[in-house]
Amino acid sequence: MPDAEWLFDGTLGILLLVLAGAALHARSLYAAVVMFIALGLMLALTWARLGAPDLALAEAAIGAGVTGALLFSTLYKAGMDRHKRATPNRIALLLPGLAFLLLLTAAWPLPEMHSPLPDQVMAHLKDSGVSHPVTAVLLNFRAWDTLLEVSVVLIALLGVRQLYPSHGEVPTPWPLMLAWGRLLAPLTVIVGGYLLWRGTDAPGGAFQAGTVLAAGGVALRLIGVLPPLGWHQWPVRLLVLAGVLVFVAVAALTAWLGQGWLHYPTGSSKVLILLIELMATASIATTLTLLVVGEKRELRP
Amino acid sequence: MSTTLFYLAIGIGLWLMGLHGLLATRQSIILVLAINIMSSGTFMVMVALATHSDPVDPVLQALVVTGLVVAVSATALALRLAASRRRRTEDDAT
Amino acid sequence: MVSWTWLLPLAIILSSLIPGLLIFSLKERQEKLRTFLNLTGALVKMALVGVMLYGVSNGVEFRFSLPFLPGGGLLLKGDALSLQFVSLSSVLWLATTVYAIGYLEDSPLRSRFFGYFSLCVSATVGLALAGNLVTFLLFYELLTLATFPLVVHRGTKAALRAGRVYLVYTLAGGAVLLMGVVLLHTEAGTPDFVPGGYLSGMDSEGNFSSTVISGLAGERDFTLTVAFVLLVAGLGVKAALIPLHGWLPQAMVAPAPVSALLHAVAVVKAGVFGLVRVVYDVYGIESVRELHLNQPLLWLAAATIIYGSVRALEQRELKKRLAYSTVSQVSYIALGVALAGPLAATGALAHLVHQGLMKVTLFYCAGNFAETLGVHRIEGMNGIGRRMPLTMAAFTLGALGMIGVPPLAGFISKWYLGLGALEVGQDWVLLILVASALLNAAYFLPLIYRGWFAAPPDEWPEDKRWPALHPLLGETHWMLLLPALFTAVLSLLAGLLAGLDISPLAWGQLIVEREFAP
Amino acid sequence: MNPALLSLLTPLATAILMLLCRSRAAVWTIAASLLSLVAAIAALYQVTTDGSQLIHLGGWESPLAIRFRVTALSALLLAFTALIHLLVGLYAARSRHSQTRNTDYWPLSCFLHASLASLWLSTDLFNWYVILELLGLTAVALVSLAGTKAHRAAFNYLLLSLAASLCYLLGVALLYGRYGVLDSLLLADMLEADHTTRTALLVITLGLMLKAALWPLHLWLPPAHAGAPTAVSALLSALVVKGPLFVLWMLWSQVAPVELGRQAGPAMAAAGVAALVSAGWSACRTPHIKTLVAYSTVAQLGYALLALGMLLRWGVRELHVALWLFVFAHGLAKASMFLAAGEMQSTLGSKKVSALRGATQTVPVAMFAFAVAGGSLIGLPPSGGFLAKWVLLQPLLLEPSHWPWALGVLLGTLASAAYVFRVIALSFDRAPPPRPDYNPDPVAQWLTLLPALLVWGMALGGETLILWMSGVAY
Repeated sequence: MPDAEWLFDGTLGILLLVLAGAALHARSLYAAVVMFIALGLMLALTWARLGAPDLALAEAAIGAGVTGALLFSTLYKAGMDRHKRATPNRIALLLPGLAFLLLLTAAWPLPEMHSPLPDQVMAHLKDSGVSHPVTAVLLNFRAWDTLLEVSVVLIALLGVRQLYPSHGEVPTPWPLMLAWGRLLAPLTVIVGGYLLWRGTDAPGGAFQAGTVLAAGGVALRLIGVLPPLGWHQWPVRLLVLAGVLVFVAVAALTAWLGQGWLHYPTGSSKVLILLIELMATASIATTLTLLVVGEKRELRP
Repeated sequence: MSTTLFYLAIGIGLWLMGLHGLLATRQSIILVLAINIMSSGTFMVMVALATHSDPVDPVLQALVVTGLVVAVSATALALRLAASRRRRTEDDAT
Repeated sequence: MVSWTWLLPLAIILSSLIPGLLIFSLKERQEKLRTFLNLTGALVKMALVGVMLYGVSNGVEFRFSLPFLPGGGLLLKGDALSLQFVSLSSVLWLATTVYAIGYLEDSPLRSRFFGYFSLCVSATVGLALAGNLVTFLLFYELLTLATFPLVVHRGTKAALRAGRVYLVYTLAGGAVLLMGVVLLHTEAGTPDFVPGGYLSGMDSEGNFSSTVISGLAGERDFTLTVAFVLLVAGLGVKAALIPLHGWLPQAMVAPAPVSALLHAVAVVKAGVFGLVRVVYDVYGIESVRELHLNQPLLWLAAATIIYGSVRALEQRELKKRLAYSTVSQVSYIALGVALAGPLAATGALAHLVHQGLMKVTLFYCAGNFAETLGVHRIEGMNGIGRRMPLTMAAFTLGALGMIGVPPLAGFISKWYLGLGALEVGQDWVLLILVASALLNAAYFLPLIYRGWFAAPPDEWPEDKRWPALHPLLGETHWMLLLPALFTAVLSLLAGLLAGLDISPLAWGQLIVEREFAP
Repeated sequence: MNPALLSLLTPLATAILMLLCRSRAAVWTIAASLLSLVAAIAALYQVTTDGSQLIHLGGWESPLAIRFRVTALSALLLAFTALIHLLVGLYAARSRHSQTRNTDYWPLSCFLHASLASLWLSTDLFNWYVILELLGLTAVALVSLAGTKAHRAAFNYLLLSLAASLCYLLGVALLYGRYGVLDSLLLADMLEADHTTRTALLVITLGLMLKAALWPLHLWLPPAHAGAPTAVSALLSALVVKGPLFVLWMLWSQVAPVELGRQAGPAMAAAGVAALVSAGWSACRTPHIKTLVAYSTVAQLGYALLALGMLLRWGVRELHVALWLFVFAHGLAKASMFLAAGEMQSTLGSKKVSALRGATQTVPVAMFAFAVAGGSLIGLPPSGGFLAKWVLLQPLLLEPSHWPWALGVLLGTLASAAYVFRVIALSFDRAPPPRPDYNPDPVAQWLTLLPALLVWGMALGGETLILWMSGVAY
């Protein structure tokens, strides 16, 4: 049914653009953020439509979930709702218009092109230790990218640590929220663990799992079950750093004793990848929780 | 016009919308949203490109996962900076 | 003998550089140590220069090189021309150091002053010993940097303004010079300076050919001409050729020893010395003539001579008058170079030394008047000879020399310049020389008249007295008086004994023989 | 282990361990920089004896995995990065004014070091994207160490850096869509001058120019670099802006089709000259010391851009040498200049240029460091800056038709002389009576002088350096 497909694609595409425009030009910041989160959900839908379930999961968890939480907490903390609407700027309109034509003509021939990489990934998949190609790329073929990416998450936390602390204490939770939170938290652990495990042979993986766990962590913190988390607590630091630490240790050891930088020894690929994923999940979960709920101020008292 | 090309166009459109937002506004939260829209556009271009191989190109998917995580980290930092910057301007005013 | 010859050029530079760096680290009150370092450096340098003079006249080659740029290393070389300049600067450095110690007694920031003072002399000597254009450029820029703190030393508004003007001119000049040097380097590399000019010995492909001056191709001519213009423009700033002379009169606000150094030894001379190097040892007389470049340079020099003298006549402030006089007098050297004949060249090279000796005397005296009696302007000089006869006598010697009264030093150089002009058939230059001499007389004779014959005022603006070494020398501080007398006597001797083998004139003839050798 | 990898691993591992053990020890950072420097020198030695080498990460073959390439240049850049970190670390550890006490400066600077090291080694377009993000976020975190007053600059820096990365990423996506590989060395043989490639390169170039603060996309740099803590300013100006420049150079000189380079070259060179003049002018006008130094960075990057543009236009080999000599000389000189400016500003208690009145008397050594570093920026002989300018000028002066570009260099020289001497002239004024809290630290001042002395020392081995750099493969 090509017509129905076109209808779906067309609606989705237009909806995406409209939501983006609405987020940028909404009358209040609150509305803008809501539009943006809706945009995130539509994007997740789009990824699913385009046959990328890993991304759909990641987008739902990271793009819509974490970013939304961050946006709302910023709005709440900074008490911002005054918003001057963007003044129509002729350059701001004209420039993208011209650029659109340029980029579109550049992209025009691309659907005809083919890349040798997917075939190579498939050819080497069995040597990689995992059976899901995306995970193989992330944690084996291009593991160095992933190592740096885990560092990026860490740096974001370090950067936030240098700023003002988040405002005040967590508000007293409602009873209903308490109940929900207690129910939600174990659920997130189960879902996260499942996503992580499944990641080796089907969509899912460290980032998605970490994000889901972080959601649980945030919920627990909000209802006051979790104590305030702080950088000064060594378990917290260890959790935050575990991903990078293990990753770098593996890289160093493979380079020093093994065959080369991040060249996993034959046979132990799966174990190493699982270890790294596990640690990365813990780190991402802790880091994101800290990023959203903030931590006690300790620098520059 | 194939599906791939359609989503490429949408991706470019989103990217440019983000760029437009960056140029047109001074509100820090909106600026962060604009950046995020821009990155979504980029990712959509990448995912659309991924569909023209069968099965869907795992390399591009992996790159987008990496990109998403980078984007969310940067957003977290940007939002906290925006809040802190705002507080400072308020401190100055009082 | 061979083992130490490479060391000597370096040692000559270090003999002032090391004391200079040490002086920076001294405390303000360590006066004795500072003086000791200064004088030791100056004396050691003179001794080393003496050794080198002896060596060069016996044909020993002094050469120190260090790889620095591909095809243009750092090269220090002692040849006859460099020694002319090195000897001048080392002798005058000693005199000026003594003078400066007396002049700056009890003033603040002396460590800084003497530190830069030594650096300035090191740069000058390095520039004189430079064996190729890159090395020359290097020391030329260092000289700018070392002199700037001296110009602004007083830290007054006027001094800072003058310093800024000085920087604008000299840094722009340095940048233009750099362009010229690089342009020439792309055309011909940067070989050592060669008497007769290395470009004259090259064919259009840039190879040295055995047949001197083969045909220079058209584009190469154009490049060489542009490079020459850039080099002359860059050097002309320090040599104060019009219209690039604007910084010199302003720099007068510097303390008197600095002015003496700027005018007689370091900055202005560095510019002219560079001109000599470029015309003789880079292009060679033949090439310059062939490219028709000497005639414009000649006009420029002649115009500067007349312009400087006319402006000097207008000035009512003594140091300003002397400054414009420098603009005029230094161009005699450029004139001699541009005339491109052996006699004129001899005159120019002799004038390099003569002008230095005379001008430094005049500045010492002007400084003495200002320091002792507070006299800055020409009107204040009435009867000053009665209060300060020795200083006024030195001043008179210097001024008469400048006018060119025989048998003083200035006469010798002007005589040779005149003969040189006739030799190459540029008779109109004689008119310039005569006109300039008349103008010189017009602005110097009234000073001499006022000093000796006009009635002194009832009271001097200020009247300082220092404990005298000897009753005869009691008119001012002995450290201010002796250098002035010393250089005045030297300038007298340079004229009287011009026929001797050791005179500046004879040395100039030696250089010219080598330059114009077929 | 390969010494180049060791040079990268050392700061990375040190940063993590420092965070874990909650030690902000300067000693560890300095030791790590030193070790990294030694490893980089070993890598340099290895490369010069055995030739450049490729490291396949994870042992996979090239289109599939990321490759590292150790060339003479990347080894040199590794050594340079470690050296600058070492010098700045020494100052930061000693000075009271480095604003590094009780903050995460040390681990963050180690991360900065590690990300730069991986940038020099990598050859993968997407890997560069991640590194550029890492670099940008680390730099922003470091800028925000200066406290709330720097947050506005940090925020703008972050936004522009992100936008630039996204420009870059879009271009990379287009290139991947067109050619199907991400490895720049493989792309080098594949690229054709078609519309897609052209557009992709345009978008990438714009992104990188924004990140490297190349004129006219430089406006974010002065507030960010001037507002950062002193040691951070030095690192940012000396190293961080060079990262995107490296990628730009790699892409255009190694990957892009020659005819595209020919077309783009003059535009880049013109932007370079414009940077020299306009940023030089701004530096002469600004009332703040560190802003002056920051504008000088923008201006000096103009030289690099000019060299790159001319390189693309004419393909003259010497211009590679000129470009990288500029980078090295500017890095050392600028580190010294920022440290000196920061030290003087803190000792004298004012951010204004006018506060430097009489600085030769109140903070003599720091002022001397400023002047010495400035001399190299102007290109006075015999400094590293002079070497670079010498190599740059030769091809420019070779043909009369190229001379207008040489005029650009002349203007740049004059502009830099103007802003450097603007400060120096003021410092020779008579000093006002010192403030009550005036308490200079001579040792810290000497440490600011160290990089400047090294840049002048570069000239001592100038001939060897230039000949060696002309000889190595690019």
